Amino acid sequence: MITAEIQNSIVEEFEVFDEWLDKYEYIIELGNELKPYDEKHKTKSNLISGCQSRVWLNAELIEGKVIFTADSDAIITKGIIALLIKILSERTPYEILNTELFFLDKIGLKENLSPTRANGLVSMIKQMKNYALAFKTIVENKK
Amino acid sequence: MITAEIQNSIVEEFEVFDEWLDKYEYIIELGNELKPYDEKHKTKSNLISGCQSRVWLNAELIEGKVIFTADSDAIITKGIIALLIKILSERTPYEILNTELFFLDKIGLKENLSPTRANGLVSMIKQMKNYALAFKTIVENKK
Amino acid sequence: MIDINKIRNDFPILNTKVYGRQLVYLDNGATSQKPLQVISSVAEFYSTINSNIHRGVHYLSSKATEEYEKSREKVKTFINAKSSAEVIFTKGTTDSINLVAFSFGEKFISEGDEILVCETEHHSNIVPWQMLCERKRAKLIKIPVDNNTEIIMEEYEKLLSSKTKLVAVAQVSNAFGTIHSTEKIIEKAHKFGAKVLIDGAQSIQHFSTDVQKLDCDFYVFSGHKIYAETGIGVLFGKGELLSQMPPYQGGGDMINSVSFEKTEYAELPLKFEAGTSNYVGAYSLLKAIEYLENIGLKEIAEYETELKNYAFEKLSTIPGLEIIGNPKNNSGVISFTLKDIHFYDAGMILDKMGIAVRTGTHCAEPAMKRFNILGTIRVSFSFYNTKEEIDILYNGLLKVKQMFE
Amino acid sequence: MIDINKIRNDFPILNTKVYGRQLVYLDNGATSQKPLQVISSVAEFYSTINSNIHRGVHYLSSKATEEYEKSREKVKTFINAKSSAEVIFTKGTTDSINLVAFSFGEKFISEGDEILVCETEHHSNIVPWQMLCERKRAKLIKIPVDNNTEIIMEEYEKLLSSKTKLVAVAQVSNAFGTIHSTEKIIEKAHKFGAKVLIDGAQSIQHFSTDVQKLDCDFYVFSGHKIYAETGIGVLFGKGELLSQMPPYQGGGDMINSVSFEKTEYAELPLKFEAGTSNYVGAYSLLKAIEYLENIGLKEIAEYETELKNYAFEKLSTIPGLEIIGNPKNNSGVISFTLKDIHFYDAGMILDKMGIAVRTGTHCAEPAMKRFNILGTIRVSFSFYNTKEEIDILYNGLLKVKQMFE
Ligand SMILES: Cc1ncc(COP(=O)(O)O)c(C=O)c1O
Ligand SMILES: Cc1ncc(COP(=O)(O)O)c(C=O)c1O
Repeated sequence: MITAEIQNSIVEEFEVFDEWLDKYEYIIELGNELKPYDEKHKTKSNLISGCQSRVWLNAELIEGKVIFTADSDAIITKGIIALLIKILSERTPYEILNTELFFLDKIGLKENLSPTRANGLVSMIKQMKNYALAFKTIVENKK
Repeated sequence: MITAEIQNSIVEEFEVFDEWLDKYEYIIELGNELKPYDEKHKTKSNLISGCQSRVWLNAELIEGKVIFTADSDAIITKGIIALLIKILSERTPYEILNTELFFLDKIGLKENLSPTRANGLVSMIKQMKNYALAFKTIVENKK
Repeated sequence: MIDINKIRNDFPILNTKVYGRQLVYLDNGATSQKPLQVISSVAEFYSTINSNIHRGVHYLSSKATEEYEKSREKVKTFINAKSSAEVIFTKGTTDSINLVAFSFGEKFISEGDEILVCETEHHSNIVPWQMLCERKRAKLIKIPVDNNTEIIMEEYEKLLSSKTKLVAVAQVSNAFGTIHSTEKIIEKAHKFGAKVLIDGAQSIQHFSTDVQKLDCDFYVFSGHKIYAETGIGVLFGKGELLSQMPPYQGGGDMINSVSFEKTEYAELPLKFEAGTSNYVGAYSLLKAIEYLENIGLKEIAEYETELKNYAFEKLSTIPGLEIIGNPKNNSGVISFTLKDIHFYDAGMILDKMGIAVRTGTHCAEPAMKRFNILGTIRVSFSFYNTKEEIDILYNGLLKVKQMFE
Repeated sequence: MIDINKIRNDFPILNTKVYGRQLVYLDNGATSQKPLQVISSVAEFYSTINSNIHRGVHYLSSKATEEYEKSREKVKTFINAKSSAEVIFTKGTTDSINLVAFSFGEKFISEGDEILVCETEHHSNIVPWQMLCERKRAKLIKIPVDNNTEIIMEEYEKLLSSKTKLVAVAQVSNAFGTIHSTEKIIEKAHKFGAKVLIDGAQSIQHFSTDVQKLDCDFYVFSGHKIYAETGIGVLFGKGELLSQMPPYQGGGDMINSVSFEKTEYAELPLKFEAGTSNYVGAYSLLKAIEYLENIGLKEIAEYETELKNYAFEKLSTIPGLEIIGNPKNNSGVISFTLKDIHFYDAGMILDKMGIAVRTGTHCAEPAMKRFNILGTIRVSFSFYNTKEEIDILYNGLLKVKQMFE
C-alpha cells in the first residue's frame, strides 16, 4: 500500500468521531499499543527534546527499507508516533522522502504538528526524513 | 502691585484675542520689544538649553530686589520671557518664591510651559526661583 | 466586593469559544487578558492623539507626551516610588532585568564578586546574571529553597558576604506561586551592602506594592501581566543608584547633546529610554492601572485569595494530584503534578475541554530540577475567574485521569 | 493609482481638529499614523486570541504564536531575506542597532578596530557605536558628506582599511531625506571585509527593500514608522553572521536549556528574542504590511515622489527659504531653514494653523553642526498626504514670514 493510501485509511478511521475527546481517546489507545521501544536505544543522540514532551527515535536500514522505532514520555505524542510509524516505517528511503503528510491536517490534528506546540513531533518528522536521505545515499553508493 | 495683580492684568490684555494667531502676534510684539540683553551676560553659565530654543538668564540683587534680564534666540520664547520678567523682576526674593504662575494657563498658553515642549522656559522659571532662593539666604544672612 | 458579572463583561475574550466550548482561561501567569477599557483606549489614542513624544512643538506630540508622563506618574504612585524619575519604561520584565544586569554590572561588578539568585527563579531572572558573571568573571550562586518551595533563610544568610554585590529574587515565584519573604531578604542583603532586585512579574497584579516599604533597590514588572498591552514594562530603581549607572542603550532621547567628540547623556529617567519609547504601551498601562484602582487592589486581592483557596481545597481531593508548594504562603498560582500522567497529555486534554492552563517547566528549569520533575501543570488566576471555572477545571482533571488510567 | 479619498478614510486621526483647524500631519518621519485596518486588527486580536506565545499547549497560545510567526514570514518576504530565521523582532530601530552594537561588538570588535558612521546619522545610529567603541577601545570615524548632504565617495574610500570592521549608514537620512548610495557603500566595505548595517527607518515605508540585492549584513527598521504600532521593530541579519554572534539579552524563550551550571541558547531567531516578545506589535506589523501591499509599494512610491516634487517646487518659491539637500536624490523628507526666522517660532505658528511639522535637530546634532545650523523645519510625507495639504503648508509659511518680518 502506498503511503497516501495508509493516510487515507487513517483519515477514514477518524471520521467516526465527532467529538474532540473521542479522537484523543483513540490516539491514547494507539499510544498505549505502540510497540515497545528498546531501552538500549534511549540514547542521548536519539533524543529529540520538545519543550513539552520528549521523543526518542531510532532508525535502521534493513534490506533497503528503513525501520523506525520511537517512544515518548507523553502518551498522546506516542499515539501520533504510532501513526507516523505506520505510514513511514518499513519503506524505502525514496518512498519516505516522497511522502507528503496530509493526514493530521485532515483529521483535524494538525496542531500537533505545529512547530509552536513544541511536543517534538515536528523535529521527529524532520529527523525521519533526514534518516531517509542519509540511507538513500548509502543505498545509492552501494549500487 | 502684587504679582497676582500683574498676572490678572495680563490675562485681561489677552482676553481681546479670540484667535490663536492674534495671541501669538501679540507675544511676538512683546518679544520684539524685550529690553536688550547685555551681550556680556551671554555666558555659558547663563545659558539654559531647551531642545528647541535657547534661553539666557541673568539675575542681580540690587537693594533687596532681584533684577532679571533674559534673552532667547526664538522670538516667541522672548515674548513669554517679557511677561515673566514683568511679573517676577524687581521683586524681593520672598515675593518671587511666593508667586504662583497661573497666567499662562489662563490665557491658554500653558503649553509653552509644558516640560515636554523643551523651549527652555520651564527650566528658566525653575532657575528664577533658584536665584530667588539663593538671594534670600544672602539677604537673611545680612540681617 | 467584586461584581464578577460586570467584570467579565469588560473582558471580551472571555466569551470566546474554543473547540466549541466556553473558554476557561487559567493561564494568567503567562499573560493577562485585557479589559475593553484598555483595548478601546488604545484604539482611541491611535485615532486621536498619536504622535511621537518629546520631540515636536506641535499639538499632537505634546498631547501624546502628556499621556506618557501621566503614565509614569501613575506607576510612581502605584508602586510608591519616591520620584517619577525612578520609573523607567522598558519592553518588559526581561528587558528591565537585562538593563540592570548590564548597567549595574558595568559599574559595580568585577572579578570575584558574587550575585545570589533564588534557585526557583524564572529564566529571565537567571540568564542575564549568568551572562553578566561570564563577562565580568563574577560568580552566580543559587539560594536554595526547602520542600515547600520557600527560601531557606539560614542558607541564604550563610551565602551573604562582603563579596555579595546583588541579590535577585522574585516576590512571587512564577513556577509555584510562592511568596518569598522579600522584606527580610532585602534587609539581610543590605547589611552586607548588597543591592536587591525584586522581580515583581507575578506579584504586581495580585497585591499592592510599596517599593519604599520593601526598600528594594530595583523592582521590575511587565505590563502584559497586569492587563496592559504587550511590549511595555517597568524598571524601578532607587534614584541615587540609577544616576550612578551608565546608560544601557544609546540613541535618540537619552542624550543631552551628541557630537562625534563627546556625547552627554540625559538625566533620569530619559537616560535609560533610548529611541522611541513604547508610549502607547505606557498609555495602556496607565489605563490598566486606572481600571484596577477602580475595582480596588484590596478587593482584587481578597477575591483572588478566595478563589485560590477554593481551588486548593478542590484540587487537593483529587487522588494522585500533588501540589508543589505551601498553599498558605502562595499567590495567584497553583502548580501540580498528576501521578503517572504526563503534564503534556493532561494539558492537551484540558485544552480540548476549553481549559487553558500552562504545562511544562514554566521557564524555570532549575526549579523543576530542584523538585526532580520534568514539569508541572500550572493554573494561575485573575479576578475575572470564577469558582464555576474552578469546578470545570476540577471536572476536567477527573476526565483526564479517567482517560489515562 | 492611489485612491486618496479612500485612503484618508482609513486613517481616523486625519479628521482630527487641532485649535479648531483641520489637522495637517506632516511629521511622518517621526511616526506614522495608523489605518483602521491596523487599529481594529489589534483590538480584535486582544478580544479573541490574545495569549502568550511559544509557551502553552493550549488553543489561544497556538493561535497567537501562529500569527506571530506569520508576521515574521511576511517581513521576510517584504524585505526579501533568505530565511525567516534572519528576521529578529525588537522594540524598534534603536533597539536593533544596540543589539548589533553589543552582540557583533562582543564577538568581532577589539582594540584599535574602526567603525565608520556617516556624519549625518540619527543619534540612534551614532551613540550605540560610540558606547561600543568606548567599551572596546575601538575608534569611531565619521564619513563626511558634501554640501548636498551626500556621502563623498572618495573620502569614504580613503577611510576604509583592513581595520574597518563595520560601516553604519542610513538608507535615507532622517534629517534631510538624502538617499545614500547604499549599494556602492556596501560593495566597497565588503572589499575590506567590513560588515555593513543599513538603517532603514526612513526608507522601509517609502520604497521597496531587497536586502539580498543590497547585500547588507544588517538592516533595521521600526514598526511605528511603517504604519504599525509603537514598540515593535525588526533586525535583519545575515544568518551566518547572526549565528556567530552571542545573545544580547538573556531570559525566557531564548534558551534551549537552563541550569546554574550551563545554559544552552536557542537557535535563530529565538536566540535574540529574550522574554515575552511584543507579539501583538508584530501582528500589527503584519497587518500594516498587508495594508501597504494592498495599495501597492510601487503606487505609494510614485505618489509620494509626486507629492515631494510638488512640495519642493512650491517651497522653493518662498524667498529666504533654503532647502538643505538635493531634491533629486531625496525621499520623503524636506528639511529647510527660513532666513532670520527661528525654527521654533515657525513651528509654533504652523502648529496654531493645525500644521504638524518637526523642528529642531531631528536627533541628528552632528548633521546640524555639519551645516552650521541649530536646526531646521522638516516636513515629511506619507501617501495619505495631499497636494492641498502642501498648499496649506505653503500658505502657512507665508503667514509665518509675514508675522516675523
Ligand atoms: C534614520 C533613523 N534612525 C533611527 C531612528 C530611531 O528609531 P526609533 O526611535 O523608532 O528607535 C529614526 C527615527 O527616529 C530614524 O529616522
Ligand atoms: C517571575 C517572572 N519573571 C520574569 C518573567 C518574564 O517576563 P517577560 O516575559 O514579560 O519579560 C515572567 C513571566 O514570564 C515571570 O513570571
